[in-house]
Amino acid sequence: MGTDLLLPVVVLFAVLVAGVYLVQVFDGIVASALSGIPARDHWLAPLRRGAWLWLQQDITTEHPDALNWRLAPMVYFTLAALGMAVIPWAGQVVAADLSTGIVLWGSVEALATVVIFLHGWSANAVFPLLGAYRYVALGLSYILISMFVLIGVALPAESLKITYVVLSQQELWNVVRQPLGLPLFLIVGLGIAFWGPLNFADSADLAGGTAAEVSGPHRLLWTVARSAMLVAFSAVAAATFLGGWLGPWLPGLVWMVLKMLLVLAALLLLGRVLARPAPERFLTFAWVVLLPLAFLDLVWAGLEAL
Amino acid sequence: MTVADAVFYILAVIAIVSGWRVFRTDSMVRASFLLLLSFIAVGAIMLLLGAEYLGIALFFMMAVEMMVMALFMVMFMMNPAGLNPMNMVHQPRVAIGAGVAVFLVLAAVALFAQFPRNSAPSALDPVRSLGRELLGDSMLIFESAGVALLATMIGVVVLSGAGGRFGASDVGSRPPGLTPDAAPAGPPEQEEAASGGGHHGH
Amino acid sequence: MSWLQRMAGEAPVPVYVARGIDASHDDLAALALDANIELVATPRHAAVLLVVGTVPAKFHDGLRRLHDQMPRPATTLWYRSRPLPEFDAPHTLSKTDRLAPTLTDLYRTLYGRTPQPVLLPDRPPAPWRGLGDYGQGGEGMMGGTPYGRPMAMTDDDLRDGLQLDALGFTLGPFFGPWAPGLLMHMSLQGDVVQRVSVQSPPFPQAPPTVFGAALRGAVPIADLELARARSHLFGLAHSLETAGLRSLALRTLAHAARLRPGVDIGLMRGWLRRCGLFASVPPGCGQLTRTQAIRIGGTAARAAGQPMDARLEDPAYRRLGFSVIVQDAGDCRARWRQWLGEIEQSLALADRAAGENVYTDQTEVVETPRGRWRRGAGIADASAVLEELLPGMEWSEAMATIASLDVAAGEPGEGGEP
Amino acid sequence: MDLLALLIVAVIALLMAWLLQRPSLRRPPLAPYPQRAPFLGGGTVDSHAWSRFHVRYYPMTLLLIAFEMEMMFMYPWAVVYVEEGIKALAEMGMFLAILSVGIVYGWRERVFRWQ
Repeated sequence: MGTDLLLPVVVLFAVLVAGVYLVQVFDGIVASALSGIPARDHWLAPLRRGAWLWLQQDITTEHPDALNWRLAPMVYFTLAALGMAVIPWAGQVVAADLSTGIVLWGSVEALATVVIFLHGWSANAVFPLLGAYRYVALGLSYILISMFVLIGVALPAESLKITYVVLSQQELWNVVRQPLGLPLFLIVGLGIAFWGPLNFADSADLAGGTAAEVSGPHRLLWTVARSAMLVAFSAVAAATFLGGWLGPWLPGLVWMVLKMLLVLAALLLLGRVLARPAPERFLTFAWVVLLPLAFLDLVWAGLEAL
Repeated sequence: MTVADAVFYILAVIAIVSGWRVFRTDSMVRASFLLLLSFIAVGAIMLLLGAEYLGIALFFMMAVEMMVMALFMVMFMMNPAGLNPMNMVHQPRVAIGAGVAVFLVLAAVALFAQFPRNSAPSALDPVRSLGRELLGDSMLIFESAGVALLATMIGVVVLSGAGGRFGASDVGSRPPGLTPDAAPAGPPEQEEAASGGGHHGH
Repeated sequence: MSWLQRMAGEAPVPVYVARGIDASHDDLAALALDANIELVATPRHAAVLLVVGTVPAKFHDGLRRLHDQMPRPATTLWYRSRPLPEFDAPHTLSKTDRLAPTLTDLYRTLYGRTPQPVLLPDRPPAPWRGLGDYGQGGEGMMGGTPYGRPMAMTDDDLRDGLQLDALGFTLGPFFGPWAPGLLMHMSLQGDVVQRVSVQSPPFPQAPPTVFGAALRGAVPIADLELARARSHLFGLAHSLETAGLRSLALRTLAHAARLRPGVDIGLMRGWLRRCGLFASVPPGCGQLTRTQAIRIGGTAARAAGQPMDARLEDPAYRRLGFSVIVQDAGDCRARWRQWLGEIEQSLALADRAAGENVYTDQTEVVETPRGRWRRGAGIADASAVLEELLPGMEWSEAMATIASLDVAAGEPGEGGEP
Repeated sequence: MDLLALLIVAVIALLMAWLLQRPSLRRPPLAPYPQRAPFLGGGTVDSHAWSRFHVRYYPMTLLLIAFEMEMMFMYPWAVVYVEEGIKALAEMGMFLAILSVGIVYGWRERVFRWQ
């Protein structure tokens, strides 16, 4: 029992920590490639920024909901870790091989909405509050799309267990078999980590939104937690659409990590080349265009599985 | 006592304490999410009981539901963050009496009833059997649930949609007065005043 | 100094800029393009407060507020600005080329110094301790000032009869997404702007010096048009930043920094279209009426179908074959398109004018990037238009609209007027 | 076993997140009032930000709850879909068709726009 439990948990946290660091590094590389401003050192930059935030004073607002103000980033980070707990890193290496892994990921998305709302609400300041309410509308809309898409991948696997979803892709990866799935799921990923064009919670027009009043270690944790959510999402996407650990020559874990990095790179690139739509516009788009597309994806997956 | 027992007792305490705090906090947002915490603890207990689907589905559903409830509670309540303390308890004596009575009945059931002792077969896959049930005996119930949910959706749209294909939904309706014989509440409607009409024609 | 502090000191300098009167766009653009500097959106994310230009006395308290809101350790640099009297040994600077290095030096040595204490009195905004039944400062449901602030009160809503609480606040004069000096009181229901009143208009912005020179005598049209293109590029960069595209905004600023006559910006037009800036706001967002458009003038008027352009009155421009570009929608998208179109036109004109060495032939009036400028007169402030335009808008649309409009008064800068 | 792993992951993650906030045993003194004032570019607020916030997506949230309730039936369905074959397809097709009527109706009544 000892090693069965220890190995996957160690792998999980190693991937999480390394992933968070790599998200920051990649994002810096993408940013300087796009803006044409060479940065000094991409690999040290996140550590330097982290050191600065770690040493900075942590200010609260005048009368915050102090408990939730502290708790929200912690829980957001924990949700990301829990989402990764159901991900198989290689054939047998999985922390919690729940028979309802896909549903667990769905509830991570739903709880993330609550936590992001709480983070904005508890500051008791105008911009965080606007960011929080804005996120709720969008966060709730992503959930349905994500459910449709993930039920689509569960059909050929005949199970909600992510290990079986990976195994069902032995002949053909879901990204080919269900061509609409991954693009839709990537939108969900940008959404729940409120990254780039779907950064509705911490947007520039709100001077940082829910993070506008946050400084010091608190901001460090919030940034880390957002990156962690992106990492967790990329793990789910790699397992459900890119065949997880399956692949020739290399060990399963290496394949899994490579696929995660691919998804991360795509997300980070998308995050910096697309403009943030007005939230209302995107809400309508999500329900009127994306939801029917997700429905279509499910029908496609269903017909294909029979 | 095994780890599972210890976890059960901790979860039970969390469920009860957070459920009680729902009524003792002044903030609507805190009240909603304390209730969510209580449900999460119950969901985790369901996981301990082996109901893997229902437990996690409870997290899922309750997260969304409590989030929406928080939106509405903040919108409806004066003083939603409880900046000024208030009493959230109404008719406490009756409530306490009813609560104690229900607790005693349930506790008696728990202590004295004979529960079957056969545990679930280890090969049972609850999700799969639930799926078979939906496609088998319970199909009619399942499809009726679909119709009921459709009715819910239409009701929601009719009641809460402010504008539709045929224009704003409050056109031609006037809210009742706040006191008997008082003028209708809400902003005066100009075209009605101009036509000299009161409530006729509605 | 610990190794952690040394490491933190190597990070790019997080700077919050408080822009005063005559804060130069070019200085700030150069700062944004510096790899060692990061301009941040709120003082909570900053380590250095950079005050640029003169801050009038009525805004000193606003500046103190910004200063106090910064997490410690933090410091302040006064660039071409007079420090507040509270500062004993202020860091001041007037040389442009030293700006980024000075900021970096200040930041590197941040941990050794004792931080400046807060400037405003350490008092709650309203007295509350010990008042009310529970000592929280309030009484009843909505009364009193619990924890030092009153509660939000009910107010009318533009959308429906539902009277929920309105959030009121004054925003500015150092709010990054707005023109410096603009101070507005806003009232919000949910995320919809209900009422706006301009408490103080933006600081007058001097048009680039070449436009002032054009009123004194003939200047090369190439210079004039390059300055115009650069100014419009700054506007586009600002809109991109508001839409969350910081990298592309910086790329636009980099374009502006190395603008030459005849440069083809087709590539830029391509990625501007693909990045979805135009699709980010609904059509009709921030649409100006005819009167409003004429009142603001310049590109905003041309984007609303008004062919107002002082260049038409210049024979030299006519000889170059100048014709006015107009859009008809008059909304945010049209203004962005207008900027883009005028940038292309200006670069083409500059190319032609540089080749033929054409000078302006009209010194009575000149078309600045902000609008028509007649000799002896300024360009009138049009910020009152925002009061009519913003109510009813959702917040992000309101911010996009503000970013697409230049409403500041234009005043002759140093040596602008004869 | 799986649940134990979940518990362990949650505890470790919470601990990591807590440590990342640089906790101190002594409660740090509150920052002075002017430092804690909300950021408004030098401006001030009239009131607490907590208020009866008038969101514009009420119908959307209610519709979502109904739809989500229905989606929870789909997870068990997905598991037995392949083995039940056409029957599952037909049944779920009917179920989703009923509910799509709700969505289409909502769309026609414009509830997916904010009001």
